[in-house]
Amino acid sequence: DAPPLKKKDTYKVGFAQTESNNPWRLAQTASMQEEAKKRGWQLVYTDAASSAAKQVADVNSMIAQGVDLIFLAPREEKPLIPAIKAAKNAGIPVILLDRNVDASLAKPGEDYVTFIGSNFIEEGQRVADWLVKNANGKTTIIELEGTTGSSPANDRKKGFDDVIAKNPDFKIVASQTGDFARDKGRQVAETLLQAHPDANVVYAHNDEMAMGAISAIEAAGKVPGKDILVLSIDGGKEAVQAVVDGKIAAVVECNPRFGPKAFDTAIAYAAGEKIPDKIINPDQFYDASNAKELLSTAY
Amino acid sequence: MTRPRLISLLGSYGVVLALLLLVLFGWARYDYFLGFFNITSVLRYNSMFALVALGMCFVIMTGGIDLSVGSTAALGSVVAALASPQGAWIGLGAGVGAGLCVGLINAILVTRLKIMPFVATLAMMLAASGTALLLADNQSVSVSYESGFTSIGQDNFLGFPIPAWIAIMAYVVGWIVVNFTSTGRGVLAVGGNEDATRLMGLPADRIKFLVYLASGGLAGLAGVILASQFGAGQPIEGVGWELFAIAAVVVGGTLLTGGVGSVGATLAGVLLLGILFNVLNFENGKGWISLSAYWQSVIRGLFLLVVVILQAKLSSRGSVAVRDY
Amino acid sequence: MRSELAFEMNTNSLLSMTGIDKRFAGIPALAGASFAVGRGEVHALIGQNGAGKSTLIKVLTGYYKRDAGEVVFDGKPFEVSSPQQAQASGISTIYQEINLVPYRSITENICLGREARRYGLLDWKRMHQEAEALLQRFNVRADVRRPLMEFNTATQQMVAIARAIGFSAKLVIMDEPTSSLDEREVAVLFNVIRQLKQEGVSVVFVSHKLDELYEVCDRVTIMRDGRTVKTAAMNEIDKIGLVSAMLGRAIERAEGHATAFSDRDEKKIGKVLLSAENLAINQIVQDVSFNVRSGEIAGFAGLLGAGRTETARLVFGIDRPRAGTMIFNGQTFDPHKPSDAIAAGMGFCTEDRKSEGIVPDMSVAENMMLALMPKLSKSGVIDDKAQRDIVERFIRQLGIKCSGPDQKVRELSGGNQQKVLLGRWLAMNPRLLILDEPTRGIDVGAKGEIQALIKTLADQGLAVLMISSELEEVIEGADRVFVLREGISVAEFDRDEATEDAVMSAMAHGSAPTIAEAAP
Amino acid sequence: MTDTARQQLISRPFDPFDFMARYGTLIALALLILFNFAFTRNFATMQTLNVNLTQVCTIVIVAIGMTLVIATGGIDLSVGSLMAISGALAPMIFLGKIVPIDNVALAVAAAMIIAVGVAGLFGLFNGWLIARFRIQPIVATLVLFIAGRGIAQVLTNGNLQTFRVPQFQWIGLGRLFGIPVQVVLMVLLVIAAAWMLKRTVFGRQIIAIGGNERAAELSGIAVSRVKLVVYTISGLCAGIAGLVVIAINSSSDANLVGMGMELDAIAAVAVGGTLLSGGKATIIGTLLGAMTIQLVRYTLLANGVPDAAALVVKAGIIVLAVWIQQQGRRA
Ligand SMILES: Nc1ncnc2c1ncn2[C@@H]1O[C@H](COP(=O)(O)OP(=O)(O)OP(=O)(O)O)[C@@H](O)[C@H]1O
Ligand SMILES: Nc1ncnc2c1ncn2[C@@H]1O[C@H](COP(=O)(O)OP(=O)(O)OP(=O)(O)O)[C@@H](O)[C@H]1O
Ligand SMILES: O[C@@H]1[C@@H](O)[C@H](O)OC[C@H]1O
Ligand SMILES: [Mg+2]
Ligand SMILES: [Mg+2]
Repeated sequence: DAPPLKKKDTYKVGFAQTESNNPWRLAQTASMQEEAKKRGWQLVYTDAASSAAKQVADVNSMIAQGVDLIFLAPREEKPLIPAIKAAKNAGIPVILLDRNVDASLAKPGEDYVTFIGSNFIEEGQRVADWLVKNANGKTTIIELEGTTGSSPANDRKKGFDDVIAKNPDFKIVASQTGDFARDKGRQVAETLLQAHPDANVVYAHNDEMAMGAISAIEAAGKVPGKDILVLSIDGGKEAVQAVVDGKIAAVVECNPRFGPKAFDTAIAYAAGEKIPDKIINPDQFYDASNAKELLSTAY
Repeated sequence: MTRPRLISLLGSYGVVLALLLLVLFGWARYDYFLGFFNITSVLRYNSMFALVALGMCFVIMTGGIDLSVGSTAALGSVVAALASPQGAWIGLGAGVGAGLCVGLINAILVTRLKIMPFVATLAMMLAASGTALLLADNQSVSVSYESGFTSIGQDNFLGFPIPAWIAIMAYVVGWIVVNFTSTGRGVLAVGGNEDATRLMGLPADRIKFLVYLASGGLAGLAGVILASQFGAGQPIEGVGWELFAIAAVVVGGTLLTGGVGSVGATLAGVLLLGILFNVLNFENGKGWISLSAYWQSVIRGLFLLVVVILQAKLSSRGSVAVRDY
Repeated sequence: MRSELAFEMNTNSLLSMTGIDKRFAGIPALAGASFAVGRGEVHALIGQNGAGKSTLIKVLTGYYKRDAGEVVFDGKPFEVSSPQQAQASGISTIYQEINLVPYRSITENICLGREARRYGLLDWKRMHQEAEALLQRFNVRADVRRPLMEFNTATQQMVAIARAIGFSAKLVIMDEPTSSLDEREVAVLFNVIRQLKQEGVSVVFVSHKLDELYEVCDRVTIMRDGRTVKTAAMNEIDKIGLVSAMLGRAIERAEGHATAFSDRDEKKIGKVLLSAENLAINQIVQDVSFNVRSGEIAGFAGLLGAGRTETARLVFGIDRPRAGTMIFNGQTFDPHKPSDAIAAGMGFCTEDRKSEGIVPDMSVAENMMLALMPKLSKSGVIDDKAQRDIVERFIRQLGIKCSGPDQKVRELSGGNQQKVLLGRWLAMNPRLLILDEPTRGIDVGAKGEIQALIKTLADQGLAVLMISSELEEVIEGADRVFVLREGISVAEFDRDEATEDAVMSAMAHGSAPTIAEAAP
Repeated sequence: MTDTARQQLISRPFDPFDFMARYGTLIALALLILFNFAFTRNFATMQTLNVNLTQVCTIVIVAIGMTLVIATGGIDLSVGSLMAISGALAPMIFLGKIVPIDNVALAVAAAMIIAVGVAGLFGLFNGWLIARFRIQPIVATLVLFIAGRGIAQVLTNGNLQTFRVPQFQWIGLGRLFGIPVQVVLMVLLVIAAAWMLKRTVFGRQIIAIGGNERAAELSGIAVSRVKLVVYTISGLCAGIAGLVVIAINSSSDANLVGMGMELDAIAAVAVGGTLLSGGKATIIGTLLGAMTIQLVRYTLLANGVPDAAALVVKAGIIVLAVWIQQQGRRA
């Protein structure tokens, strides 16, 4: 079984972040830090700078410092397993945030307490499902992938592409990485729109690239939302505003505000409550029908 | 000992001094810093960088540079992971072999096609990374847990992490090669004055060839440890390793223009920079700088600045240290 | 026909090269050159700057690939593609530009390529001993563990020679080994050459100092414009004969003078321009005082390491003295960097042309204009026309052999590079010109021209501080000679007092009378 | 006719290697364009030109500074981080986060000048480390490579800054005589730098230092000062490029602006035919080099080459381009 957590007034917990190079990650970190401050817990924060290996080393340094519990946002499914095992051996419970680890190598309730987060594959599916229903004849798709090799990129592609494959009317004419970044997303979109003038849907794996794609569409003299549908994932405020403005057609939320739920889960675990294996965030889906009223609640 | 001699010694061992100071600082400031767990995990992790930096040190001593080490390690890890079901040794051989292949291409580009090392290895940095992604299908590749492959990275020998043993052995061999073999002296000579070395009748091209090959092989070995330590071949790992290695080598007093270098000081450089990350993590536990992760890079930059200025001041006063045995 | 000839040469010669062609970017450096060296023979190879001597040698050792021709060495056709192979086949070479590794120790520079081993590993102790022993043959005592760059040019040259001798070779090639040696060292070198000869080793000896050749050489081959124009026994040809063969025309030369510094008009010498008192920096320069007047050529004589170069560096602001004062043009002079000295009106032509002189990838014109450039510009923009005129004038005046002002300096022969550097400083029109070994590596013809030029400039009011290891150059050229010994200025001679004997004995034993008196 | 003039008249035979070295990058570029005409859909359009030119601008601007630095025998790894700093500072100023400025034009002007100026100062700092302490350039600039981005992140606390300020965004989105402003800016900078390198004393000094630093110093060149200026110019260029990037994107992200730019710029310089060992430089070459790399990127994307494979192809093309260059030099 996963190591227990003693009941105490206050804890020293670790939060091993993956990277800090995009607004989503920043929001997640901020949420964790705020929550720790609110509850008066000591937070040992590390940033793995996009390296799974460094993240393992980070977790090890938390173990060395003797934290009570570790919140881990694993960069990848497989390479973080040794970190989870090391924590378990040291008697420190681990709660996974936002990305999961390989289920065949580590089990919830046994090697770690639980996974709190979204399902990236499902996010891709939800976008695709929406498109299939609301395409209105727009069926030629350009896909802007996240950072090559990263799990949200792989999963969001898989979820989306699988649904599209079942609908022969739709065609993905180009799928290239935009590195989850606005500038790169824009440049890639500019090129792909030029090479595929018939494209009328852009599916971006995150908001940043979607915003870049909108610039590219406008620079090419087309109207986002009218000539070309833009679809995205994350659902930050800027993107939801774009939905309100009609520039983004639809966006699946992937809420980075993990703080409250993560800390509540830790307390519940210390209290001996039964924690489910997976706690899936109820993520919003924004489109023209609801964006305006939900704008204020977007992160 | 005369003063200039002392200063020149400090110049070459300044990095050792800095390392001692940093360790002392950590020991005084943090609980558990010198605990067994922390020491072994720092060594286990940094052994990869140590191997890569050793190869880099040799390349730099010839006046070259190898930017491809990071992606070569990534490629090595993927290949090793793919081969690991066949057995631990086969996985190891495959990973090192992949590294040697990249090293071989680097060597050919530099010595045969006469392409500047910076450009040649920059290109190979892209190519190795692309190949790793292609082989791995853009994802991490699980290693075999049955074949014993994971022992290489995760187990201990005589209470000490196996990767650390591997790194130490590599450094001992490297030290002997530099100081007690003609090839090693040739490495320094080529870096000191390639044209002269050629005219002196030394096989300059063969020496450079070997050096890039070695760097590739060591990066491949680091890749094997990466795969085995973390249980997966990781095509997108290794970003920035080359800069870490270059920094470690230079902090160790090796001249980037070649001709002067020290294997031992490179190891000290690796530990210095590696332990700095560890210290920063411990400092975060104190709650002072955890408010903003960004201060970490600022602090790391400043630290590098201080060490490098110190190095420069020390070594400009003493003359270049040449070892006399 | 041809093969017959080759066969004939095979039997009695160690090396024969025939019909050698070598072109650089289409321009021939060697055109049908031939060269033969007998066994146990010391063979001189001479010719004007750019005649192709160094190229011929580099073709032989495989550094350059020849375009045509045949080489037979030790009775077998000789095809090597690298100096390494040449060395392995028994040809050991000292190249013209000292080609060693400055960061590495003397031992390494001597032993690289034939290291002593023990249990498969390097045996440093033995290597140090070997290096020391080899240097001892040349009367050089130095800490062989120190990096080579800490030693002066002459010592480095000796190391290069020791290295080449250290290989048991059949043929030792020396491309201008004596240009940075003083007479004492040259004598030592010649002893070693004689020893080699006795051991049956052949030596090829390149030098512009024609007198030297008669001391050791058996035969001489003369090159001109990439061809070999004459081979003769040394005792069958006199100096005039050598020179006219080199230049390709008959010459009549005023006897009695070895240099072109014909009698100077002393009336043209003006007031003291630079005076230095008690300069000191470290062991190399401990106490040096001297002065130079406008229109005067002041010479520095001294043995190797006497501190002449180092003194010049102090004057030019490259290094800063620890003690002492300088007055230039009536004002206290304390340069912090070379540009201070240049601004004050000085020029400095260094002795180490490769590492301190030329910018190899720049053109002849750019190299020559490097110091003058700021003056020839309008608000920072280069005046190309004006520069071109000056450059072309100097190319003509100095007789620089190049394809034009735009040729890269690295492609010029050693002597011509030296002329470009002289041009750099002459173009500045300085008030004081420091010349450190100004005619090193320059052929007899050009040497005379350069010496005459220095004289003309001095006649026009230029003050010249000339350092030269060629005693006759100092004695005949200088109006006054300062002798330095172990970092101390020990003697000063006027033109008529400066006899060879007097100067030499001061160089060897002079003590500092002035200092001794001044000391409390 | 003088001797030398006569020798010059003796025409050299046509040397294909020399020709390749001289025009290698141009040939590579021409081949790429031909390939695209044949195989890439929708290539022969103004918009394609537009996309490529606007995308290559920032690399070229940074690579100009990099060319100068490399010509002195140095290298500047900090350019990407300096872009981030300038990109972080400018919006803080014109959005009035530091001190509120009412007049938009004034605020934008101040933002541009200060942001670029600060990047220049950091460049100066690089130069200072290199000239004063003789620290090897790759390490000296590694300091700001690491710390510089951190500084930009600390300034903004890592947050994305978004804005709509047309007066500022003019440099990224505006047009002058129908040509994108950034392209005009790039062309001006290229011309200025190329002219400077060829025709001015300063340009000559840069090359001399790269060719033989000691000889340059002994010829009276103020080596330290030249280096200070060169690294400052590199910083300024990076600062300008930072502004262009954020202007196009209507947002500034300290975490990502300029990421990886150092390698792109160095690759452009190398492909353009400038020796990385210094002592030689061609700004026009750098422009062509950057365009080649840009066009390779465009070609691979437009033809749907998978990203992983694209990396391998890109590597091959860089090697090929540099190899062609090198041919002439060896002969
Ligand atoms: N690498 C090169 N590229 C182009 N031209 C060259 C090169 N090396 C030599 N040359 C040319 O070949 C000719 C012969 O040069 P070489 O160095 O053999 O002369 P040298 O007889 O040794 O002269 P010196 O007495 O000045 O040393 C010269 O005209 C020189 O400019
Ligand atoms: N121990 C040393 N460390 C560093 N440099 C040295 C050392 N000894 C000599 N040198 C260098 O060697 C050069 C020659 O020195 P010096 O002025 O004593 O010789 P010199 O009288 O000009 O004789 P020559 O030029 O004929 O060899 C100088 O440039 C000096 O800096
Ligand atoms: O979109 C997000 C991406 O930007 C981040 O890197 O990982 C989590 C994702 O949801
Ligand atoms: Mg010569
Ligand atoms: Mg001297």
